[in-house]
Amino acid sequence: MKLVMAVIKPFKLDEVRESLTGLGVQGLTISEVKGFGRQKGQTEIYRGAEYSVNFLPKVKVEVAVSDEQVDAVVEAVQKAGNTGRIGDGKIFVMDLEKAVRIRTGESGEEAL
Amino acid sequence: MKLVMAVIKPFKLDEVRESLTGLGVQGLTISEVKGFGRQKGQTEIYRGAEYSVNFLPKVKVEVAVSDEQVDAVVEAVQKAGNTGRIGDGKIFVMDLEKAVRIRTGESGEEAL
Amino acid sequence: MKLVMAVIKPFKLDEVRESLTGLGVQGLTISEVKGFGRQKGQTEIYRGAEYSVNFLPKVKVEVAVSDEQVDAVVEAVQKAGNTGRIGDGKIFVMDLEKAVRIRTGESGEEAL
Amino acid sequence: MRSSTKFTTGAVAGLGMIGLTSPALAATDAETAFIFNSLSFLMHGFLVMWMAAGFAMLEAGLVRTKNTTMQCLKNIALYSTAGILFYLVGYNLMYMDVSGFIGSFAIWGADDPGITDAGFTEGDYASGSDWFFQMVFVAATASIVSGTVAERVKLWPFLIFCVFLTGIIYPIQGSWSWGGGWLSEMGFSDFAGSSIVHSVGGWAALAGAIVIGARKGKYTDDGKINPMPGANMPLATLGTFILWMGWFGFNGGSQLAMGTAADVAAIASIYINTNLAAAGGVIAAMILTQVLYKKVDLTMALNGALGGLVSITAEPLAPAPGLAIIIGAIGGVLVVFAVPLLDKLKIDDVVGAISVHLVAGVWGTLAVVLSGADIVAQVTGIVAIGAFTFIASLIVWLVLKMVIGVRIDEEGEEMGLDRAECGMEAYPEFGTGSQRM
Amino acid sequence: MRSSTKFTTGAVAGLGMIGLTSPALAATDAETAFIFNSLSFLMHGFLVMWMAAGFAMLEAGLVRTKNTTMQCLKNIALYSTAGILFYLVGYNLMYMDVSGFIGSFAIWGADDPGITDAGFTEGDYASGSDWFFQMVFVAATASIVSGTVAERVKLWPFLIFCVFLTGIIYPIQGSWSWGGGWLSEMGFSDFAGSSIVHSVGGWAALAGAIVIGARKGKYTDDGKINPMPGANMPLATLGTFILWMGWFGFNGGSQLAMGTAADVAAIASIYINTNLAAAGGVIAAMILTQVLYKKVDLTMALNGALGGLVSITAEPLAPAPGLAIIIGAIGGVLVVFAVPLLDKLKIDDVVGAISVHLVAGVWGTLAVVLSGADIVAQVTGIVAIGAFTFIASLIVWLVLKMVIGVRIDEEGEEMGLDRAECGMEAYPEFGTGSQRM
Amino acid sequence: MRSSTKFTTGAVAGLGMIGLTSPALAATDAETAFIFNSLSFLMHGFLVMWMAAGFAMLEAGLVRTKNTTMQCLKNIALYSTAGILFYLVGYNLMYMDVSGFIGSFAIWGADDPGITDAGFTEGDYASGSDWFFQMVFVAATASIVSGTVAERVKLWPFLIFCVFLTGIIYPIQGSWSWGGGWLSEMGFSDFAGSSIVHSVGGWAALAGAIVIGARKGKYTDDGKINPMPGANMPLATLGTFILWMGWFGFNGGSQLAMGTAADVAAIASIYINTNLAAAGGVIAAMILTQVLYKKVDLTMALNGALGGLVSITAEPLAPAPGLAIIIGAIGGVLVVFAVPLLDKLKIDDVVGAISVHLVAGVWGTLAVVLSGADIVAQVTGIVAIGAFTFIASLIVWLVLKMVIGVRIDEEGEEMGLDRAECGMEAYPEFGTGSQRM
Ligand SMILES: Nc1ncnc2c1ncn2[C@@H]1O[C@H](COP(=O)(O)OP(=O)(O)O)[C@@H](O)[C@H]1O
Ligand SMILES: Nc1ncnc2c1ncn2[C@@H]1O[C@H](COP(=O)(O)OP(=O)(O)O)[C@@H](O)[C@H]1O
Ligand SMILES: Nc1ncnc2c1ncn2[C@@H]1O[C@H](COP(=O)(O)OP(=O)(O)O)[C@@H](O)[C@H]1O
Repeated sequence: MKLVMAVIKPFKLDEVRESLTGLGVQGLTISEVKGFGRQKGQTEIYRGAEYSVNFLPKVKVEVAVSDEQVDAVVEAVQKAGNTGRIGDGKIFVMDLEKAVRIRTGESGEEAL
Repeated sequence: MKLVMAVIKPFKLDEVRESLTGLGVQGLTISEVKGFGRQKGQTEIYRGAEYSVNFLPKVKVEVAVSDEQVDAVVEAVQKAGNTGRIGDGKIFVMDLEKAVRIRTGESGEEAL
Repeated sequence: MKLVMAVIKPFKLDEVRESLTGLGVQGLTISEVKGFGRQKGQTEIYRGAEYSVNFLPKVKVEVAVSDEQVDAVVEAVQKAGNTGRIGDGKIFVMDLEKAVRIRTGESGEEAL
Repeated sequence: MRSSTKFTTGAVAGLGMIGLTSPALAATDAETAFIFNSLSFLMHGFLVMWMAAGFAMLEAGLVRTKNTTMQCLKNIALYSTAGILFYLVGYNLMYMDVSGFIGSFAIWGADDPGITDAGFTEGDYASGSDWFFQMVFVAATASIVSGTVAERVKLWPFLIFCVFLTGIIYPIQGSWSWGGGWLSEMGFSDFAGSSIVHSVGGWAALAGAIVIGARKGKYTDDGKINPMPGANMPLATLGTFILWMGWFGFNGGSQLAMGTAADVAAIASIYINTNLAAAGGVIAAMILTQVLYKKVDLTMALNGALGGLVSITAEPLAPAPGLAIIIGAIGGVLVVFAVPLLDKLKIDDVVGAISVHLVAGVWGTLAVVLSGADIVAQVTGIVAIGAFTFIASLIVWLVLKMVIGVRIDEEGEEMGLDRAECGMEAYPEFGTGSQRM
Repeated sequence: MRSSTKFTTGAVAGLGMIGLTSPALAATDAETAFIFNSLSFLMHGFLVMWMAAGFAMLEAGLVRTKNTTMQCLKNIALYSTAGILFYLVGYNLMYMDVSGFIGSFAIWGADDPGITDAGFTEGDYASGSDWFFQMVFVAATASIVSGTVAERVKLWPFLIFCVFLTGIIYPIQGSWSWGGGWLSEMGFSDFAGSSIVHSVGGWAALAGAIVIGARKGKYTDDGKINPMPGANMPLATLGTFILWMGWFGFNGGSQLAMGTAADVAAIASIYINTNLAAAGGVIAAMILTQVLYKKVDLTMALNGALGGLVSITAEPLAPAPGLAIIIGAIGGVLVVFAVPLLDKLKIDDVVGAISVHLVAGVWGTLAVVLSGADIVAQVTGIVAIGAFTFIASLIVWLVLKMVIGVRIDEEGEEMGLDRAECGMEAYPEFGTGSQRM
Repeated sequence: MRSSTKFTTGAVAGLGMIGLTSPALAATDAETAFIFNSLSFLMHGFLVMWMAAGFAMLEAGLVRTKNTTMQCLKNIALYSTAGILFYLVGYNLMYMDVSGFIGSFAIWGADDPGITDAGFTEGDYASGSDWFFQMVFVAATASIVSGTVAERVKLWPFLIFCVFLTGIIYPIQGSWSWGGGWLSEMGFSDFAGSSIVHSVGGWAALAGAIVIGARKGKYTDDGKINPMPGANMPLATLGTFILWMGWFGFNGGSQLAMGTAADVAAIASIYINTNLAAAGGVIAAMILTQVLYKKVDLTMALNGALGGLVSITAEPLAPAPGLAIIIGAIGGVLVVFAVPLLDKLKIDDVVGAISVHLVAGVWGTLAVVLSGADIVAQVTGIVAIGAFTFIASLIVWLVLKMVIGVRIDEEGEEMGLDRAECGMEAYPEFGTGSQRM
């Protein structure tokens, strides 16, 4: 199994989720993150003083998938998350040694 | 070493933490996440219009453990996090190549 | 490639980011987490009743780097994040199988 | 000042006032009455001014965080604009030399010939106190609009609309009734402005909502409504309580006098009815949402209070308290039904202002018939005021749309008006704010 | 109206008023006095009405986010309920034909025989102005209860309790003193209601807290107290400032007249004492928490202000300002000690309402002895009012518990009343809100 | 009471009052005038008291979350302190037996010889009503300071400073003008306190900011300014609306009388000018920030409102409404320029209080020249009040710094005053609060 971790633009979340469920993915976990990268934040002015926001809001999507699914999942996220503009984010894939469903204790791919 | 990452129901956090410290785990890191899965959110009504909440609040627990401890830790989390009802969450185990304690620079299992 | 995940003290974030960009790191992702460990929270009093805060605010920094860079990155984080006082946090290194830039679809080290 | 309204709707009190000056033994003298009357305008005026804060908090609580700074800004800006415009144009257009359909174009100036260096000779109230009281009313009208068109209208076009609304549209229709024009001659009765203030705000808001369109994503193509919950419920609650408090000024001050026992007794009755109508609106909205949705919707309870208040505003004096409760409760019920109805029509009213101020405003104006008003006059007034305000507003909105655009671009709407137009987050350390870490 | 209270506790002013009408040369005429008296009720009445917002904000700030929508809803609902019930039953039960222990069952109606079409003939104040002023008092009583039982009581049972409290319990005990009944004849003196309003709210809250039980997890089996910090301190601060402002109305209006120089001078003294007692409560609570806990607890400072205010309420006129500071400071000290004491007794009072309103209310009623009241009468009043209110409240709570249940189920308490009963989050984009991403 | 101010700046109204008592036919009698005058103090006094809440909310909204509890605490504590100190020392130092440069040391006591058991004989107003009105002014001065030195000053040293400011510094300089001392004899005119209240607060704040130093990280060594955005914009907006409302009391009550038609007409003019000056300040600040920064800065619009209000405070009666708009607009413009200028000087003023109260206060005092005041007297007053207040404040701050320290240690500043000194988070479930999970 693999753990796919994608950092995407927040407003792309619904599209990414839908494209994943379209592939039969049953679950995923998201969290709020901030990203620093090539995309730079707007310069803002507060009471006459300029400042720039270094970290931009992003959403992290984590989804555990079977080895067969992983390529399709990566592709789906890459497509759904794409706007073509800088700051679209990254997809990272890591090896997942074990997965357990807390409710039942099942492990392996059944747990996903 | 392994990194155990568990997604659990928020109100189970205290029990999970206690069962881990019971095993001698010295530290762990948690974060707020939202989960999408088999468990569906309540349908709410706001000013006469229905809507459903797709993502439910969960807590992610990350704990780095030695190879010997990992099975006990997974079991402890599975037991403490279990309510038997849908949405109890998952436990994922990944390989951890290196761990460093920032304060001392120690690495390996002493760093945990 | 490797994924370096560091849990640091929040007020050290700017220093850590700067030391990483100093190494040529182009991007990173951070998130708000809470840590439980050797460092204990202050005991507070609310309306005459004591309570202790178990989980302390930390920041998690995740940065994907090439295999050559990883040691320098770990060292940089360890140095920049260090105050010498308990609770400085940890650095964890995991193997990263794949990285994709969503905007372009590039993968591997170019994607970072 | 609203002379003719007084004679039309405050007949009993008005007669009382005339009668009361004769019995010399116990009567208030003329200067004392002058002070009382002016004090009523001032005290009730600062209560109505306070409603500007109420609208600001209500709306700041019912928009999403990314548009909250802007909503605060619009509210303080519109209140400022309304005052300046009413001074420059509005007051005299509404009250000076009203020919039937319109007053005169002139800057307002205080005029108290009865106060000379030798002392007080005659007069009913300080002219400035009346101006102050009337001014805070027009601001309320503009506040209503800002709630409906929130989260997508651009700042400056909105303020330009307010210039026309508070300087031209409101005063012209106001001249017909409170200014002594044709509607007042016909017998149209609207004590404190269910129609003249509230439904006017509602009509202007409706025109705006139509021209500007719904927020992106509010209505999906398959007919689904996508709620966008307000970000701060205690703020919305605070706003409602402020409005409730201010309404004692709104309705109580509209007695336009406090210089006789009969007047102050009338104000007392007005306070009671105002309070009980709001209470009726709250309880009705709560029971109804419990029955309809199995949960009690706080925002509907708040809107219910306001619906009750708007309903009683056209005649807060004559009804017995029991009737006031019923009039207010019906107002609350109407609001609960109107909100989803507007959604069905894809009219996107962020805070429910059209339901509260237009729908309950029409109901309140009709309810004066229960206290003896002429139904034909009431309907004529509702229709005439509505048609004029809606069409005039539509024209202003459309011209603004063509000339400078009224709506923020998609990207700006997505990131929120706060960052797009103000460069300032309302809550930078909360939620997804930029200053959290 | 509170006629007998006036004679009992406002003796100096009362005599003054009678005396003052004689010297013809400079005296206010009867109609002017009528207007001033009515105006006092109205102006001070809207200030007391504003306290409803103060309680709402204080409580909304001191509960956790998951129960905040509900707390707002309860507060606007109870204020509405109180008004309607006081109209339907309460006022006449308290003030009309009080036989000693109870008034009569009847709907209230305005009665101003002295105002006729021919003008004003006689009268002290508009009867409606008095009703309005009394009505806002009863709402305060119910607000007190809502704070204590927050975060676990179900909405509708709570409101039903308020129906009994504001329609029956409060008026009956009120008839004994302000209504001219047996306590007033005995010489019991409670100027603006330390006992009659505040401790009554506190007793009803105490009965509720006992019947409903503590919040889940508040007290652990090993005797530990588990604080559940309030979610929004600025809101709690705002609520306290609102209450402080409203208290000028609460105590000032309780002079019940403003038609003579002596009356207005008395109101001025009352304002000063009210303000300084609150100030004393704040400073005392701050110093005490600094000494006891090495940190200054804002919520205790806020409670200290309220403790000071409640303490001075039974006699805000007679004490010199210096004494008022001391009375208030003692009130603040009592609150700081009472809060942890109640926790030790496992009585879970979310906002400290019992400490503030009951404990400081009893102290305030006793402190009237310093201004010459009879200690036996005071103690009798405290005990009688307390026993009656506590027992009656206990019965109502217990019957409600048996018949429909008063407490949300465990799951609902865990997820919060906002989602369980309102289906609406207070801050959907903050904290763990559902609308953040 | 501010007798000499009255004669100096309220000349027209003052003469009117004297003249008006003669024509017997329609004039208010002496007791009625007494009541009206006292009522004006009381009613306007509770509005000014309400400004304490305004400052609290404004400041709570403009600091960061980690210092919000402390900011709330400081505000309620300083208001309490000001009242007690003004009672113990301040009032008599300012108003009793002023020798030219100082009054007398004594505890204040009410003194109404004209009210006897036989009734009213003579008097202008209840002495307590005047005390109450003056007391709420001194609290405003202290509130100004708390905003500037927020986020780093320790609680108790700050409160000790407030003791000196409200008990000694403010009263002494106040005795020179309102107390009838040398400045008033010179013809210095400051109707409601642009200098006497607002710039005094501003000077004391400036001294504090210099002695305490900027917040850590605010100014970097390379000359960069690092904004620290306020955490809660709706709260800051609410605070501004509260202050705006309260200002009707601040300026209106400073007419010091309401017992004649001329007085109440003057109060009406004051309300109008106060309102329009604020409106002018808002609009000017909005347009200016749009032009300068391409975005409209809400906090500048709010500061603009306050700048307009401060500007008109020295003479809110004489100018025509149009001039009031302009005076206020200039105030708003000055604020927008002063804020970044102070930052350039590395004077760290968290909420912009120096720009609003000192800069616009000086401008407002000068603007009285437009209404006929003597420029030499105005400049003398500005300089004398400024020099005395700044030096005296500097001394107090420096002594405090040496003896007990005024600034929180670095670690405490980093973690925030709320946890360091109060042990209590303002929003424990929001942002990075400890109670979120
Ligand atoms: N090396 C990295 N490690 C972890 N996260 C990264 C890394 N580089 C970029 N990111 C994340 O991806 C986001 C987008 O990256 P950015 O360089 O701005 O644009 P792009 O993805 O278009 O190249 C960043 O905001 C950050 O959250
Ligand atoms: N494939 C997955 N990858 C990552 N997280 C998952 C995955 N499936 C489920 N989760 C997480 O686990 C939570 C519980 O899953 P769910 O399917 O609702 O119930 P259960 O764990 O009982 O099967 C989800 O809310 C989500 O956070
Ligand atoms: N085994 C672990 N797994 C994951 N996170 C850990 C672990 N141990 C510690 N941490 C994180 O590191 C932080 C610091 O650890 P702590 O034991 O307090 O101090 P130190 O790093 O100085 O030993 C903790 O707050 C927690 O977030």
